[in-house]
Order: sequence, then C-alpha cells, then structure tokens
Amino acid sequence: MLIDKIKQALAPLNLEVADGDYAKTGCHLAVAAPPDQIQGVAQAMLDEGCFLASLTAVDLRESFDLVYHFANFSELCRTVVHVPLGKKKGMPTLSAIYPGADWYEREVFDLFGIHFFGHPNLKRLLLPEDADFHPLLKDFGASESND
Amino acid sequence: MEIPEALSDFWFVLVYLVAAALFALGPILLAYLIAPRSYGAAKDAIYECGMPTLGSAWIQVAVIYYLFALLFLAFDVDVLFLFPVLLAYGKGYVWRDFIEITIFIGILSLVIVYAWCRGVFIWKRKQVNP
Amino acid sequence: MIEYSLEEKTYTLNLGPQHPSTHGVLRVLLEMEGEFITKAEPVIGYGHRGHEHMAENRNYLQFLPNTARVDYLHALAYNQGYCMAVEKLIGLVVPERGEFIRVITAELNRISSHLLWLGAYLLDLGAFTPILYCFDDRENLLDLLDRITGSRLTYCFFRPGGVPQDLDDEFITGTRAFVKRLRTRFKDYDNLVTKNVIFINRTKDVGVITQEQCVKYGLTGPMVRGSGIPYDIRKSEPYSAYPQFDFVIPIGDKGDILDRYVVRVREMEQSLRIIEQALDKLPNGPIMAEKVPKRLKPAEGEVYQAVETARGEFGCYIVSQGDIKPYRIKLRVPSFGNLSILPELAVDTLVADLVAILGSIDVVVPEIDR
Amino acid sequence: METKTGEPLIRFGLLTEALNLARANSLWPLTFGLACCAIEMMAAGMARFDLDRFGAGVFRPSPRQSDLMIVAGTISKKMGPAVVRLYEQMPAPKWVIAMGNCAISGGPFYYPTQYAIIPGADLIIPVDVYIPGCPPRPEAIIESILLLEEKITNRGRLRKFRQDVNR
Repeated sequence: MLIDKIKQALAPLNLEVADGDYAKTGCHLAVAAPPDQIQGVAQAMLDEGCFLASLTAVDLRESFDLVYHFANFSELCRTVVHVPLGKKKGMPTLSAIYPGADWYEREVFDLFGIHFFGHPNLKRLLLPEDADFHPLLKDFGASESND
Repeated sequence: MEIPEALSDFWFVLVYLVAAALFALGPILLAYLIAPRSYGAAKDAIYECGMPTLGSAWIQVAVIYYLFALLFLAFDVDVLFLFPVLLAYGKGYVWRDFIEITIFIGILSLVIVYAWCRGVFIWKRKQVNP
Repeated sequence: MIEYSLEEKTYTLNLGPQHPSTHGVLRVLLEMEGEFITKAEPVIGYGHRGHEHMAENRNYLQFLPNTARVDYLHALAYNQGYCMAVEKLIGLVVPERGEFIRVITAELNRISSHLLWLGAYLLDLGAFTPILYCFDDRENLLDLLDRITGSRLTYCFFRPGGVPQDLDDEFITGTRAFVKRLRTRFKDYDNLVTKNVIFINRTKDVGVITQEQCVKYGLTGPMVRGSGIPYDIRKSEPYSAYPQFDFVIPIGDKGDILDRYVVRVREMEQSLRIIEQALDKLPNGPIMAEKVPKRLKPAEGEVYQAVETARGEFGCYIVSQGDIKPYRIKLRVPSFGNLSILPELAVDTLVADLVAILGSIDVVVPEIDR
Repeated sequence: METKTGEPLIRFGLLTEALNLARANSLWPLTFGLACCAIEMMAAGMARFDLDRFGAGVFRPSPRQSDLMIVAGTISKKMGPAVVRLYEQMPAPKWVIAMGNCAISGGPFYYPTQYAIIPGADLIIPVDVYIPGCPPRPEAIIESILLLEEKITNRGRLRKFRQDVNR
C-alpha cells in the first residue's frame, strides 16, 4: 500500500507521522516537519510519485503554519504536511524539486510575506508590483467584522 | 499653344489620376472635417493589449522573412498585369485570349511552385521527443 | 532618428490582458525571435478579487456565493466542494435524493463548461461556426438549470446539508430530451471538427505533456488524462453518489492538444450517461438533512475536500477555530497548476501554437487569480 | 480622466442627426471580458439573443476599430491602468457600458477592507449606460444597447417595446 511506502520513505527523517482521520479531515497521513526538513520530505514524496496538490500558509497570529498537501495519481493517499514556522518569515524553497511549487511560493510570499530561500524569482504574483502590504495577514483588516 | 493631336488622349489619364487621388484622400479629409476628436493621453501610443510596449520593434529579424516579401511580389505582380488585360479581353478571339492568359498566369505561378518545393511554407515545429 | 539596435535579437510582446485568446485577463509576456518563442512568462493577478481574504470576514453561509464566482463555468462543482467540506466539519449527512440532485446538476454544469470551452477554443483556432452550435446547445442546458436553480451562470444552489429545491417532472422530461438531442449533436461536432484536416494539423503533436511533467507541475483534470493517467476524483476518491453510477474515464495517449480535445468531448458523453442513470435511479425522500443548525458553528479542526471540476481537482481546505467565521479558507484551483506548465511548453514553439496550447489548457482567469 | 471630446469642424443639425443614426445602429463593441459577465456577454452575442439584430454583434478585438466598450466584470487595481489606456486608444465617438454590479460599484466584492478592486468603472472612465445584475441576463444587455441607441439619437428606440416608459 502506498501509505506504508510513504511511511518507510519518511522514516529516516524521524518526523512524527500520524494516520489522519480521513472521514473528518480528508487526509490519510498527517506529517509535522520542521522547516529545514521540508526539502527531504518533498524529495521522498516525489520519489513515491506523489504530486504537490497545494501549498498554503495560515497566519496563527503569533506564528505561521505552512501546509503542504500531496496526492497521488495512481493510488488514493492524501498527505498533509504541517510546517510550524514560528515568527521568522523564511523557508527553504521546493521549486528545485517541484517546479509547480514556484508559483505557489510566490503567491504565499505575495499574500503573507514569507520568503523562500533559493527561489528563482521571488516577486509578487497576484498584487501589482508596487503594492507594499500582505493582505492575508491577520492584522491587515481581517479582524473587524463588517457584516 | 496647341496640343499635338497624339497627346490629347492623355487628358483621360489625368482625370483618372485625380479621381484616384480624391478616392484615396477623400475619406481622410471628410473624417477630419466631420468626425469629433478624442483627447486621450495614450491616444496615439501603440496599442498592445492595453499594456505599454516593452523594447523597440526595430530589431534584426531573421532573413527568411525577406522570402515572404518576394513571394508577395510573385502573387501581387500577377494581379497587377491582369488589370490591363481586362480591357482587351474577348474582342472577337475569345479562346485565343483565354489561352494566352492561362499561359501568362501559369508562368508567373511557377515562382510559387518553386518556393513550395523548396519548402518555404513548412515551419520548423518543435521536435516531438518520441 | 531611429536607432537600429543590432545586438538585441529578441522581440518582447505582450499577449496581454485584453486579448481574444486569453479567455479573460491573463497576460503572457513573450520573448520571440521572429515567429519562435524563446521565453513565455504568464503574468497573472489582473483578475484577483481577494476571495480568500473575504472568507475570513464572512460566516459559512455568506461565503457560498463566492465559491460560484471563482470558476463561474463549473460553479456547481465549487458549491459542492465547499458544501462537502463544511458538512465534513460539522458532521452533516446529505440524504440520498439530495446527493442525486447534486450529481445531476453538477454533471449538467460540467457539460455546459465543456461546450463553452469547445466553442471558444475552436474560435481561437479560427473556426467560427462551432461556437454557434455549442452556444445553442448550451442555451438549452441553461434553460433546464435556470428552472430549478434560478440563475444561468453563477449558481448558488447547494447548501451545507443538501439542496433547497426539488426537481419537478418538467425538469426530468426536459433533461431526458436534452440528453437525446445532445447525443445526435455529437455526431455533427465529430464531422465538423474532429475530422477537419486543418484542426488536426494544428493540434497533432503540439504542446505535448509527458507524465513526469504532470507529476512535477501538479496538473490535474483533462490535462492529466490527456497524457494517459486515468486520474479522475469521481473514480479515484469517490464522493457524493458517484459510486452508484458506472462510467468510464476517457484518456488520451500522447498528451498533445488533440488528445486533450478528445478527452473533453468523450467526458461529455460520460456525463450524459451519468445523468441518465441518475434520473433512472432517482430515489424519493428528503432533499435536506433534518437538523441543519441555523448558525453553522463547526468545531475546531481542518478539512481538505477535493472535487472533480471540468478543469481538474478543486480542493477546499478550511481551517476552523470554532468560530462562526472560518479562520482560513484555501481554494486549491486546478487552472493555477495547469497554467504553471505554460513556460515550459512554450519554449521554441510558434506564436500560433502558443495560442492553441493556451486554449487547450482551458484557462479561467478569475479562478487562477482568486 | 478624459471627459471632454472635441467637437467636429463642420456641424449642422441634419448631418449630425444622420451620423448619429448611423452610429447608433452600427455599434462595434470591444471584446473586453474581465470576469463572469464576459460569459453572459458572449451568450448575448450568440444565436439565441443575437446582438446582430441591433448592429452591435461585431465584437472587435482592437480598440482602434471599436466605438463601444462594454466593461464586463471586476476591474482589479492591477487592471485599472490597462482599462484607461484602452479607453483612450479608442477613436472619438465612443461610449461605455458598465455591465454587472462589479463594473457599477464593485458589486459583491466591495467591503471596507477590500484591497484588490476598483469599486466601479465610472471612477476611471466616463460611463454612459449601467446594467445591474450579477451577471445580468443577456436580455438586459440587449436593453442596454437599445438604451444607448436612444441616448445617441435621442429618438424613441426602447419606447416601442415598453409602453410603460413614457420617455
């Protein structure tokens, strides 16, 4: 089964790998990885033939949490990788392993301000070039309720 | 001064030229007179999908595009020579004129056949890695 | 004086925001040598409206109309993805008839999205008649959906917990007639387009995507199936009532534009089969879960729900912290990944081929920019 | 914002009326779909709703050849300068139809902390006719074309169809 192969592949990185509750969260495998291990995890997932479904960040007010979703074409196994980032806004990039991650990282940089070291051209993707704010941060006006 | 008899036909050519000039410049003049003006800032900037243009268009272009100018010539000169033929066509010898024109067009279209065989119309597509 | 710049060989051109072939406001910055493209860089963001920022200020029901305006061509699949994610969070179970109505309307919407793509794509390649036929069929289909959902394009029809409006007999007979009529039209499309020699010359062996590229760029949907990978979430991760229908996943072999075209046209036929089976086996019973709370206030947690839209996998990732407003919603949109392969596909192709490749990716720009 | 349009040199009643009648019945819209309203604009151009009956079906891709700009969709802040540039590049007798709530006032995407859109096309270009709706139905687009024709020629074009409108 693919889920066991992924566990073996991730074993050498000694991360905490838990079986996700698929009915509740929609993911079979939940992995928590520190920021500098993420390239190892991505390389292992690529060797297992998984593609990067989505990469996003969640601003937990005092720290960031980067969420990577991996899925596989041949066999159903959705893996979610949480990378707690603390307050520092920097991460190694995945664009060398997954060229598709290039745009995802530029979008996270654009909307959150998190830098990705080693990214080929890290500049704004969605907002105009001269924008000087990061809209999805919690202190950017998301707090007041306007309904 | 008295215009020699041989030259008197050239009035028609003069009228033809004036009519052609009017036909060409007339709409421009008319538009200048009756059309309203627009004062947009980017009015006479180059239209490129709503974006300001990047870099200049006066750059060196590959020489194979000069072939297209030549090919256009081959097509165009054909049509140009057909205009006077219209006047002299079909006065009595219908079949003879028809054959003459097909030979004329045939010879001129040889240029296109030659270019076709030399492969001017085939664009080098990206090789599909098998 | 015009200064000739001799050293600069490439010419930069904006295939810009306002261009008939970009299906919206996508801008592709082209660097070309004569007709061949050396570098193509899509510049996106001209349709960015900030859906995810809006999600943080709205409760779960208020965000529903937004999901329809992300990808307005297959709005019902986005409604379905979002509603199923919320149902997973709250723990609602949609009754059988509600699931069947969702499948029928979502498949009808998929056909209307493919029909519009077919018309617009062939318009890019220069054929004007197919778009008139496609829109004629599409109008019939929109009449059906307009009857029960109330809108033609941006549907807000599904609710967390089920469907608010039941199907009536006129809709069912209308749909059966539409299915029969569309099947006869497929033969016309086949003769008009698939066997057209100009279409074949322009699409064969152009824009080939290999299976490794599919994995590296995270492509989904008809782009992946065109390259021979049978990845369709309705089959690989069955949701809603899809396990009860039998349908086939059409796949291509080489992964060029012609294969993607054939996959999308065959998918329409499969959708018709699904609709017919769903209409035959339509159970009666309630269409909405019994006790749907007035104010949806899910427990803390996160959920990722994937749904197969006309363009690929739409994943709705919701992080909730027990408030009536979601803490964060990430909409994983298929065209974002599908378009990121364009720079690699476009290297030394012709500009005309780039337009064909861009059309075969089936791009909806406000979906990419969100 | 370019609001004034230069008056032509020769101008007298009959000529202007004749020209306006010709312009009103041959409006060439610019294909300018921004978002969801573009699909309804295309549907209005196609066989069932058919703008060609009013001479407005010729959708020109270039602003140089069009005299009507239908702003169909949300104008994001990144797209604003391009919209203004396209409007300025259109030749003189030109009109603008703001189609859909986004083009009128920002529509569903306008709220206090919005950072990405320009709330309304009339902030950047002069608008002649507004079509409410999200997206407006193709019949509403046809009504807007008739309303615009009525504005150009100030003759009753829409009145024939709607008895209640005593214009």
